[in-house]
Amino acid sequence: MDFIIGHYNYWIAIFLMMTGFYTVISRGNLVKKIIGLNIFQVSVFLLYISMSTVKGGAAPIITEGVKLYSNPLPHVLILTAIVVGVATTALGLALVVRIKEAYGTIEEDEIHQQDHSL
Amino acid sequence: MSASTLLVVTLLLPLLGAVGIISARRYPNVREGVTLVTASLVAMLMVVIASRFLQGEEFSLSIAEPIPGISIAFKIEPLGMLFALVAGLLWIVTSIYAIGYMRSHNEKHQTRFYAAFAVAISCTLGVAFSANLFTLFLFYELLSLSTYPLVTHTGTDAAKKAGRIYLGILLGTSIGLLLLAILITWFVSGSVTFQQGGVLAGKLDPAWGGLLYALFLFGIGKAALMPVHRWLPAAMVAPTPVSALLHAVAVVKAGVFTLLKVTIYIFGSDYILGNDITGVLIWVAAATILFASLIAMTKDNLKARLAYSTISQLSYIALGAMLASKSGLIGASMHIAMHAFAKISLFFAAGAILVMTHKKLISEMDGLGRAMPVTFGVFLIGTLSIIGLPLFGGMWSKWYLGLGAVETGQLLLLGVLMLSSLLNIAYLLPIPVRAFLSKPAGGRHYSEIREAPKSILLAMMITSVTCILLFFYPDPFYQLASMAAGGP
Amino acid sequence: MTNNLILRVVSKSLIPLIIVFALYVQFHGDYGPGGGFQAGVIMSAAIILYALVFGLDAGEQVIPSTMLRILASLGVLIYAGVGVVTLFLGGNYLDYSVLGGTRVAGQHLGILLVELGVGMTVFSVMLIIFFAFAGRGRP
Amino acid sequence: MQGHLSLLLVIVPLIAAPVAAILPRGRWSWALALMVAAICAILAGVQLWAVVHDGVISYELGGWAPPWGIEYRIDAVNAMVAMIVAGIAAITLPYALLSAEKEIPEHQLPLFYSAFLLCFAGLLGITQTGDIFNLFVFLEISSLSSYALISLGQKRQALTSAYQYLIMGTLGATFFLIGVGLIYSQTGTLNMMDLALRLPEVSGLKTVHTGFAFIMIGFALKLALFPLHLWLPNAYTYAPTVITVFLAATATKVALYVILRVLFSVFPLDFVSATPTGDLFLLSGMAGVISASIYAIYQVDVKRLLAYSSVAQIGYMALGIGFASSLGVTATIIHLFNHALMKGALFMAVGAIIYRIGSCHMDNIQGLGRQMPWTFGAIVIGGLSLIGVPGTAGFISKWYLVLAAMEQQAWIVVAVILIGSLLAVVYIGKIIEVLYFRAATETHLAVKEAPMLLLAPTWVLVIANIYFGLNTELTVGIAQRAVQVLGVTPG
Amino acid sequence: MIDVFIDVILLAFLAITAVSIVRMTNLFAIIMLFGIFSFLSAAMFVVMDAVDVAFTEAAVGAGISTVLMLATIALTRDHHEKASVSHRPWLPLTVVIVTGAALVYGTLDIPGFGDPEAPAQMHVAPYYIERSVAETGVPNVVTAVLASYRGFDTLGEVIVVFTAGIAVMLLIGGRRRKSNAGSNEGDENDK
Repeated sequence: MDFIIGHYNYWIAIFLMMTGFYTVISRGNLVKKIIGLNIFQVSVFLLYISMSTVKGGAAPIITEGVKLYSNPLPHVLILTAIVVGVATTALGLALVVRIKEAYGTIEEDEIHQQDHSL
Repeated sequence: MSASTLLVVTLLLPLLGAVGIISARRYPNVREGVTLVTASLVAMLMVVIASRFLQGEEFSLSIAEPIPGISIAFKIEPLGMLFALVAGLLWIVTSIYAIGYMRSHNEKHQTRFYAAFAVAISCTLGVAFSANLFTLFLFYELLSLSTYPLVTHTGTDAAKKAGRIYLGILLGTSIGLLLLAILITWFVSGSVTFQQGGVLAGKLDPAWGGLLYALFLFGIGKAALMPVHRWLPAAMVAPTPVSALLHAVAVVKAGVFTLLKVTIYIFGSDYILGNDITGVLIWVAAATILFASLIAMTKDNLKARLAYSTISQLSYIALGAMLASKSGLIGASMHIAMHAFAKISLFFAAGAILVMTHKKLISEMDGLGRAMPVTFGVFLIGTLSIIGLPLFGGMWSKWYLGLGAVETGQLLLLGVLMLSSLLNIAYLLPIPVRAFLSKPAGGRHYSEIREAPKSILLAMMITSVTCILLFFYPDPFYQLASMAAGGP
Repeated sequence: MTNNLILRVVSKSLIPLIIVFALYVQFHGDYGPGGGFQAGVIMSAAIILYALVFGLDAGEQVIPSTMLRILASLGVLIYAGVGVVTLFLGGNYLDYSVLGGTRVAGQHLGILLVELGVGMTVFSVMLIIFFAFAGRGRP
Repeated sequence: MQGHLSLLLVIVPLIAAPVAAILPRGRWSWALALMVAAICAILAGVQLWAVVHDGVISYELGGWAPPWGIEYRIDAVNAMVAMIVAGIAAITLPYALLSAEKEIPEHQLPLFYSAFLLCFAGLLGITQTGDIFNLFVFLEISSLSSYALISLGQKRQALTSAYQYLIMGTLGATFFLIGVGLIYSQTGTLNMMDLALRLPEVSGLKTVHTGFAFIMIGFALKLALFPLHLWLPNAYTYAPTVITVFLAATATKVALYVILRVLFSVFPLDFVSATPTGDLFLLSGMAGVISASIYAIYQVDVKRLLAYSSVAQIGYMALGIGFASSLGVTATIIHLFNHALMKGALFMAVGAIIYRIGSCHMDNIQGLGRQMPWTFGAIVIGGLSLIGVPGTAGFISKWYLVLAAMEQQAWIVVAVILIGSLLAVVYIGKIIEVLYFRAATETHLAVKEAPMLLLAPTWVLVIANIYFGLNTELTVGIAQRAVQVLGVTPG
Repeated sequence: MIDVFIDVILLAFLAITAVSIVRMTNLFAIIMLFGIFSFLSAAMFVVMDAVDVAFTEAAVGAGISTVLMLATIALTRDHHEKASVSHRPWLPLTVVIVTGAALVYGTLDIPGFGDPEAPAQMHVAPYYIERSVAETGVPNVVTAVLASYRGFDTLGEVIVVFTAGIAVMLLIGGRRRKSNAGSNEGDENDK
């Protein structure tokens, strides 16, 4: 029981990751792929933060009388990772816009048809 | 000039020639001039080097060492000297012939032809002088590549197909088997340098020795042993001078030469004899001799017949190599030279006939002899030398091969040799005979047909006369051959 | 919707507040949650809101795109520049300690500066991206 | 002081990038980029020299001692890779001027060169850093910029290829992130050397195994290791020529470096050898060599053909890793270097053709070899090197690789390598025959040889191919040094 | 216990949102759900005492990303995903299941949630908490680590943002060109 209490957090995070991952590799809609990618990444962030939490620990802002803080390092890493994530998203969406302009669709298989029907 | 400089010059000269040829592409006469000058210079250099070498001078040179222990280096030893001498002397003759042929046949892309030819010669010399397997392999490959444009010269689809077979088999066997063999040699013996007595003795379990030798035997596609002989008949689409280069001067000879080198300087005859490495493989050569001769008989196309004759003749050399006895090796080495002069005469003649009469088929050549006595005279001499009758150089090599067979007690092989000589008679002799004696088909006369142009005639005469001279003066070839075979 | 009076009035009064909040987040990052990145995002949100309400062209007039490009580069240069300065002051790259009289003072100043750089770049890049997407749609 | 050098190697292009972005003219940005690349090449050279002579360089960023701060840690391995990246960049940029002006609209050139510098800086950052998360950050810098650069290709497929690469690349990076997280959760550190110290005691844990697997998969994606290579052919085919040259010669090499680093210096050897990693690399290597080479034979677009051959070449490198013997890894590192040379030269030569006729489709380039002899020569020599003909750099790598295979008695691998070379003969022969032995179409009879500015860089690489085929003191010497540093057990 | 309760509730909501995102095909709704998803995860971060992360996630995930996605579908003008189950679903499914299984396997001997003795909490992190105020004078440890101890990462982060800006300008900066250059000519060379 303790084991489950201690781990369900990770497992749900993993479940979320996999839903995102699945969306990326199974869906043909370019926008949806990117949304999936975002879900994947956010869930990875959850995993990290789960690793950083300390029971009874406070947010890592030093204040009088507080002894226990949660681990600041993963927070920093994830802050960076979030930024990387949004940068990727912006770039990906920009590509989608251009693809739409060039092909008139954002469905993968239709694009393939166009390229190979040539 | 110091020994090493002489070596460098010899290797670079043909390349410079190629550059000159390309830069003179606008002026055919200058271009051919360059070819002739370069060729004769090379020939002279060969003679000079040979004489100084026979006086016991050391020629060696190392350029680079890409991998510790494996260097691009040259060192002249008797066998290489013999091969280089043949190639160097025949280049000039071939060039003389080529000029006449290419012009009267007005071929395209003559510049590319002469340039590639020169490069090919340079690679051949590289093969001849190489001091280790690595260098030899390098130039062996370069030779295949530089002769590719010559084989596909006419640019027809047939030529392209031939070219593909040519490169396909030669590169395929060399990369797939020869390179592997070299790697294994290096792996077991830690050396790929040619040295008297070989490098494998004591390093390689004889059980594996046979396998390795087989890798070499079939890896050296240029030696055209069956079943890797297909490229040679395919390549006959090329212009006659190219065939001369392939069959006599450079390519196939480079093949059998490599085989001899490997036998003598990598395996070492003692190792082979001591462990009966080639006991089985030798029959591949024997079989090739006979089958090739039989196939030759069935060919009506003159060039094709000559091609198969070459295949069987090459196997003489392979056989001699695998006998690995002193006489056998001498015979094999000498046959490089003897066959070269004989076969080149035959091809020259064939080319002359083609140029003047546009006839390819033997059956159409009845009675031509009266119209072209010189040409067929040359053909006859070549034939007799191939057969190996006395009065012709070809006799010596066969003689020693026979001795070799006897030495090693392989009387059956002696039988093979004799049988094949009979076959030679059967598929070569009829050609000149019918040309001279029997009447032209349909009883018409070849009054309109004349002899080939001067330069062609000249070239043919030189080679055929040499065939005879070689009977009376087999030195220096004999001397070199016996030195190579490790004798006095 | 650009001619919806209430919206205009509300946003007119809202935007300054957002900007103030952004500045607070920017400079209070040392003590509370927040910092250059969040501040940049919020600040850009203010402009985006403005552009949404008063139209894209109005938005672009507030900050022309060349300006944005320069700001974005400037932010990076400030951050990297701080590092270069520390190099010249004999420290390792981004070792702020050498910037001030005391280690701590130096660190404090350094952190302030780089957060500023972060804020600038994030702010302007967010706007660049927004204007790029929004501008693409125009006839 | 050397520390500062190693730092500047990354910082100079990093600072130059924003400047390049705000310069008004394409040519100014180009000049800046060229200058930066030249400086970096020199710095990388000095760094390599320093490392080889006085050992490892360590530099504490922000003056914080590792593992609390980020550390730059340079030994023979990454010094060599940095040298490749910087050198290739310095050779590519002169080539870029004309090629890019032809393929990229003028008003985009400043941004183009800015992105190029960012990609360059990112790759250098990956090689230099000793901190596994910092590595992730710079990985993303190089990746994002390369997505953008690829999307600038002239055909619309460039967009889709860039998108495909973006998805694959981001998945790879996220996998890597997951792996790092799991490892961190058991070691509490991100510094590679520190990890190497602390991993042995926890190497039994499932978490560590999973983390290791995810890091490997993540970078296998980046490396385009068969069968995760699907993004590579498209990306290389449709990207602007300059970018293809640069990425083909550097990006995969850097990814390979990371794999080597993680495999041999971060994780303990007994841990790795306990996992099936080696065999997996062997399998994927063999499959990659054969299948990709066969694919290459059937391509009709020369750029795409070369792209598939790149996948095959990556397979060779994987084989070397798979043996996990010092000889094998030596071979891999040598090939890593040589392949940069040959692919750089080949793509540049092809680019010269594209520059002239705007295409490198087999039907359009017939007989061009006669019109463009120097370009053709470059392709021939580059091709020979790719095949592995003696006297070229390619032969050296193959030689060591085969010896490594023989050492392990892995005769199948030996066969695969030789077969791979034969297949290479076929696809190179195909290009050469089309270029030289087919008659040129009337329209192409007017085509001139490519301009000097394109030929010179190409031939620099071509000559390098021959030089490093004849003199291998540098390559082999450094490779063996690198293998010592990595601490691969002698086979 | 109460925080565990909140925890579970949030996670449950997250799971529900994620699944419905996978299942739905209306892009507009999907994007809205994604906004909610990242708000929920932001809340999750707060629960786990990661205030800065929460703040950023809210501003970026729920803010910027969502806006960009909306802008995109506004531009591409199709709000419906083709129900593209035509792709063999079993292949991705197996991949996902294998990956997930591997991860779960990996978590089996990861220290329990919130365990203060976990190695992650022991080695490097304590140093920051103990020394940051003394060394940098910044009470917000996250800011201290972000800007100073790992300041170089943050420089990299800024560069990433900058790169994104450059990339977007290269791709869709400026007005849309009438004919998408290169989209049509030259295509005859692709097959």
